[in-house]
Amino acid sequence: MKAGEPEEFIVDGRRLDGRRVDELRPLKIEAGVLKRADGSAYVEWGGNKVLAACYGPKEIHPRHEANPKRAVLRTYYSMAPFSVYERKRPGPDRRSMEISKVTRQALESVVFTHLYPMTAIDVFIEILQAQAGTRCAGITAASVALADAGIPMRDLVPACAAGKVGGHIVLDLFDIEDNYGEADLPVAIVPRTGEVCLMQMDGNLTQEEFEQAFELAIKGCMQVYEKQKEALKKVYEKRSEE
Amino acid sequence: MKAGEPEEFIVDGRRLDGRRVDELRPLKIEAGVLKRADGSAYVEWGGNKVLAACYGPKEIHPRHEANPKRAVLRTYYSMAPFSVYERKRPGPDRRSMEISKVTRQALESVVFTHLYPMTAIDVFIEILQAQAGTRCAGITAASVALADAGIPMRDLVPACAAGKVGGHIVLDLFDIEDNYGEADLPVAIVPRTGEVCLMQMDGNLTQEEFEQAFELAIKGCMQVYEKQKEALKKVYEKRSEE
Amino acid sequence: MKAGEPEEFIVDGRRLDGRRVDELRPLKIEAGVLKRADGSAYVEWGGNKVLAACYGPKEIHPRHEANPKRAVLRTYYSMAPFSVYERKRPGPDRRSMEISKVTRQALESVVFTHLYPMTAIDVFIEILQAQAGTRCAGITAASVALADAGIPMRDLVPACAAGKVGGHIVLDLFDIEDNYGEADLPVAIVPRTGEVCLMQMDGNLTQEEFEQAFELAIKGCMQVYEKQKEALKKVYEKRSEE
Amino acid sequence: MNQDIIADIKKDHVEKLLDAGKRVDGRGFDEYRNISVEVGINERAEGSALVTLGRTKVMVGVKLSVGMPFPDMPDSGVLTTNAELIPLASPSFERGPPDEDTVELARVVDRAIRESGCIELEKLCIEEGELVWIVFIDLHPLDYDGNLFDACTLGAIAALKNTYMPKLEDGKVDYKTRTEEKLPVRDTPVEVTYCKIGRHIVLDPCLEEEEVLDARLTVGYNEKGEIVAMQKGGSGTFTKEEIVDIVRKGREKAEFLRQHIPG
Amino acid sequence: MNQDIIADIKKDHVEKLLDAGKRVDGRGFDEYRNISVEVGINERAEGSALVTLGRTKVMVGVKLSVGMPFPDMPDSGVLTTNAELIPLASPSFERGPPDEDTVELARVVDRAIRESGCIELEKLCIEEGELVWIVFIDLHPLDYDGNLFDACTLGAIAALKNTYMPKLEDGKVDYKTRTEEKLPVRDTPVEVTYCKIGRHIVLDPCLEEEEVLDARLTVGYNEKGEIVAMQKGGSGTFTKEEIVDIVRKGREKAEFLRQHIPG
Amino acid sequence: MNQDIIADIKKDHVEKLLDAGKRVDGRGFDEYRNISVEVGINERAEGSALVTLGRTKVMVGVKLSVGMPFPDMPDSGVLTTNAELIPLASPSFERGPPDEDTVELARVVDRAIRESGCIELEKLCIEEGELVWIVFIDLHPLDYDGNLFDACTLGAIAALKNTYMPKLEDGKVDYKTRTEEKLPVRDTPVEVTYCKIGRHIVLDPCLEEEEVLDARLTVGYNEKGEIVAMQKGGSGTFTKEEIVDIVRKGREKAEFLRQHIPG
Repeated sequence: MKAGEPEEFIVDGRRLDGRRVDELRPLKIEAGVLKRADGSAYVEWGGNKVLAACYGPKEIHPRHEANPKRAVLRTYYSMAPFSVYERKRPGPDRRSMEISKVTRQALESVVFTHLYPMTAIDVFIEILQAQAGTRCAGITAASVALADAGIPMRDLVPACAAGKVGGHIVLDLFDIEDNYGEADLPVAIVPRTGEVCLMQMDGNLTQEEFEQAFELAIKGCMQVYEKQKEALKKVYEKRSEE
Repeated sequence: MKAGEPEEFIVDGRRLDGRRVDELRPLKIEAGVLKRADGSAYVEWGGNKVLAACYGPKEIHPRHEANPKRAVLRTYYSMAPFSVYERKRPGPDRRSMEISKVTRQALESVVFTHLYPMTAIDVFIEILQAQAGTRCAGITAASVALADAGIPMRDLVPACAAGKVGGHIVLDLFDIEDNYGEADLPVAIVPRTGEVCLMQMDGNLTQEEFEQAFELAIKGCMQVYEKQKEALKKVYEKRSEE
Repeated sequence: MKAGEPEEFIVDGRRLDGRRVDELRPLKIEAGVLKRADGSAYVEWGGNKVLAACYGPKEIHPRHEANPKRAVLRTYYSMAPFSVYERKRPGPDRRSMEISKVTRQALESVVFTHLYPMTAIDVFIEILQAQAGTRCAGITAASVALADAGIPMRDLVPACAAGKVGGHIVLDLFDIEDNYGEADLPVAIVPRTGEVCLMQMDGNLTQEEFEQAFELAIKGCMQVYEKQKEALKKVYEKRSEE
Repeated sequence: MNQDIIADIKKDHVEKLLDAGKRVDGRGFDEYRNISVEVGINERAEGSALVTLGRTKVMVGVKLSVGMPFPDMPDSGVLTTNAELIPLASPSFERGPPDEDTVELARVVDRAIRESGCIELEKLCIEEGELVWIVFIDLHPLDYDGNLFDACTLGAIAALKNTYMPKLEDGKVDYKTRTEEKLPVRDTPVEVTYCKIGRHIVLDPCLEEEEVLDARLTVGYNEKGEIVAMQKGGSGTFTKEEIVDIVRKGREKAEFLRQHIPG
Repeated sequence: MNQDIIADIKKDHVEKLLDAGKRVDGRGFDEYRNISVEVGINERAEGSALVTLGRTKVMVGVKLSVGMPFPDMPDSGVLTTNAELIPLASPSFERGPPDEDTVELARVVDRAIRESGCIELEKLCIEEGELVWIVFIDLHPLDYDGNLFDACTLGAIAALKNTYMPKLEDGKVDYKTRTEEKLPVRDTPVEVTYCKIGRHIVLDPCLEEEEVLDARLTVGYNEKGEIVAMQKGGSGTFTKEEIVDIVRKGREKAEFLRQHIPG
Repeated sequence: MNQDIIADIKKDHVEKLLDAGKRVDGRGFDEYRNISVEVGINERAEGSALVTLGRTKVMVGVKLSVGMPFPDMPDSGVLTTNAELIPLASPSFERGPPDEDTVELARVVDRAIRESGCIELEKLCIEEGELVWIVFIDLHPLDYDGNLFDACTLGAIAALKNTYMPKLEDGKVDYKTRTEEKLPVRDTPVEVTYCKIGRHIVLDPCLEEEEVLDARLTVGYNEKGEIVAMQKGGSGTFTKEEIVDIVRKGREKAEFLRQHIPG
């Protein structure tokens, strides 16, 4: 047992933070929060605080990276030095490089990049405060920022993890569950079609547990999707009022 | 009190190195000291030994950094590993990056960069031996090197610091005064017009002290200016003799 | 005496690994071992295991590095992290930078680079297992890889070291001799003309010892040359059979 | 090339407005944009602040860690100020190692904090010569519309005054347990930035003004009104009188800024 | 631009073949290429393996060293997995610091090794909180023809099972003396990769297939058949059913792969 | 493209002069340019030298510091040689991390110093296995007109022979107090460089010659005239006889160089 590991993860059907096994942490999404960016979103998801900004379509530098058939989508996931308990040194590490890559691939599945050949669309995800699940929060924020920037997409991309803690399959792990649990399974989907555009897993799951967790994560994504749509509706209303 | 701090900075009107409060350290400037550079200067100022070299106007790489309206002035301040007591690791650090920037801005105020569009003018400042005040010595050397290279300028740029040590406002701090003193105020000017093109300060000064130190630094600059002109006169004479 | 240093290097005319003073370690060369590379070679030389691959002539990036009069030959010597007892951190160090340079210069003396202006020819040397003499093994492999890629050359470049251990001039030092011996003299030649295209030395040799070791190294190169030719013959035969 | 022509046109526009006594955003020459300072907004940082200065938005986090003191200050804590100009905040910010603008920002903010002696570093010694507290100030602009110097210095001191010491056990920091004890802070330095555009001197440049300014002067003041830091920027110059004047009138602006710090 | 047109033509070609039930190299949709695994092929590494998967060739070296444990795991050895995509192995690999493909490869292989708990890290403590064994796994592709995930994971576990502990003297490693003792390894995780091209799902993509795939799914299994790692790649998507199906049928492929590990 | 044509013309010019028995600067084939060596010219360095070789000017600084010995040499000081080709010294030198020319220069100078055993490293042990002196030699060309190898090696040994030990207190160096004790140096290695242009072999190439040389051979000698280092450069070749001849005649040139070291 690792230092700090709790004896039980679920007591009387409630998790350590009071949630039920299939319950999301409190989620708040706001679109259009930054002035300079072409599109932006702020996500507060449990103890996660995440900003995403989108710039583009725009000229691409260096020129030889341009693609004559479609826009190049570039995503950068980054953590603020003060976003975690132990100060993080600035600059990309291996974890953030991997997350940037899978985030980009998830978003590429919905963005109509062929409409903007020879350009770049940049998406920046900044984790201001972390409490496990930041990649899902980041993808969730990023697709709202893209929509806020008016980038044509066939759908938004909500993301949510499920996992296994103390033998139970639960939705949306928070940090203690993530650190001491048995498995984490982040998933992102294209809600209109049900396609899966991001899928990772580490830990230990039987086939049955996997299928159960996968199903649960997809349900979580659908809840996140509703919040994304609300946020965009709100910002459109606000803008049309202005 | 820091280890090594002197009890008194001024005894009987004399500073620890024997100078009066408004006296410069011995200053020697020589122009045209390097063969490869288009222009160069060597400055010995108290315990500071500084070389500056100018290359340009010349083709600029990478091309996209070129400016169609003026030459790009680039300045690089750098300290030799053996220029300080504790060996300095080669390569730029944060301090030298800041000094390079303020040096460039000071020189930009006098160089007629619009005469050489699409080119670069590079100025390299190398601190061979340091005893406080190296940024002023570097700017002083750099503007002589520019003149030696025949770069058109509306004036030279002399630089000099004043500061506060042991409660006294003094000119041109040397290392002990710099380490244990209360304030350092480096200034560079355009002598013909009296304009101020570099100004930094750290420490603690009242408004009155500030005004006094500022005035003193400007007077110091004017003394440095005379030495700069002498050095250039000497090298022109020497060259016309050759 | 360094820790681990043997008392004697040669007993009854035999070296610590059983060889005579003028005897090479077992040497095996195979050409055409990789599928992706345009040319390749594998060298097993005593405890050294070395792969070389050649790509080119090919387009050069960045474009401004292209030479309108000849191909640019680029060589990269690199050691796998597990090639030495103490794990080597990935990435070039000072030693491998120097070896890359002298390797390139040795190969440039034989490759008809003027036949392919504006292109690059890349040679990669990967040390998979090291037991002293890896630069000679690398050059030996590299010139076979170039030939295997069909790059026109006026000759192959065999390389071999001689040195001094325990007062004796010996051929082809292995690791214990290299670590505790008195001198190491790696040489590469152009066999058809006898020209010397690589020559380095560190240690301590009198003029007489130097001449003796130099002569011995050249003889070693000629033995290596035979193995190189055999390897190429074998791969051509194999290919014409296919 | 177009960039440069646009720059000229912009400069011309801003300057003509100033000639007519107007600023691009309608402010008085000597007026700050709207300021708000929120503190304690980050649960992972020991201290934090979110500063809004017009449309400029800056987050500052203070983290505490422990380590060796500097050899020449064996009984003193260590202060480290760092800035990141993340491209999320502006199209002109680039990824990669800190460039000279990033470094200058960090160093100029650091100067006011350090030279004012506002952090009682001598109280941050745990074991002389062996273990001291290290104070990391991270300046993190989120939305860039000019004058990061003033916004970041304000955020830094606001965050420092809001910093709680974490628990220390066996020489290791337990970040999850925050004590009641606050970081000892005894002064409230702030920085005030004026810029010169043509012949005009204006306070708190917004981005549109920064892009066309000739020269910039930032002055840091402690609570007593003493000058603790200065930095001139830009390729243009000031007259001696302009500088003395800016330093004088900046003092009351510093007092004004200070009133926005909560607590 | 030609590159992109060629890519389209290639994709069209590969997909049409699949529509006709054929793969570019004649394999069945659910078939691995020829596999060979040699171990103990490097005398400097404590453990090593050379994996050939069709024309893909990967060398894996395991080196042991000693160092400090992580503060939160004071009685546990440390595992570090590193990959290098050296340009010797492919014209598409570039020199320089690890790019995102290199990092992903290292991390996905690491995931199966780490999450399966195959290395008994708790047995690698030398002195609690002070000194533990550090296990370096270096993934070193030599010839790249697709599917590095499966080849490297297979090489990594084969090399680990073939790793001998070096001698330890006074807290220092004597690399020249190898003990009889083997690295304690209790499980044999492997990874299985399927890819989706158009509407087809095929096992073990070769390079020609990788270059045109829509999506990729890698699943790691331990000896019991439990899932220990997953990674989806590519800009395309899978349906839920496709994923569940891949995860199910991958299990027996894992068993098949495992049989190729010597000893 | 012009660069290459100019290079050809230059080479043709230099070679035709040599055919006529003349060098570009009028020297004999076997003649060094004017040499001067000043020592003790830097007050911050424990040892220093300024070498002028024709128009080439090189500063060398020796700094001493303390640190851990190498594990396999627990009772021996450590030597580190570093070069910086600062762009101040030549338009062909670029900023940034050391390139291969910089690294080669540092390593070839280091070779003569190290292999001659001139520094009595065994006397630089302070506490076996714990603390030893580290000798930093920094090669710092200021004006580049060819043949940095010979100039830098000469500067390095001159600076080393002029190096005073700083005071050591409680395992820390007090750089401000220099003792009377000198760094123990027992030999005076130097390096001699010849180059081949066409069929001619000339000593001490100036820049104009370096730019067109076919091959270069640098040989280091100790005081006894033994060879301690060699490095061939350039894309051309030497015959066996040329090399043997250069190594023989370089020996007396080494003696000549040595006479220029003060003290």
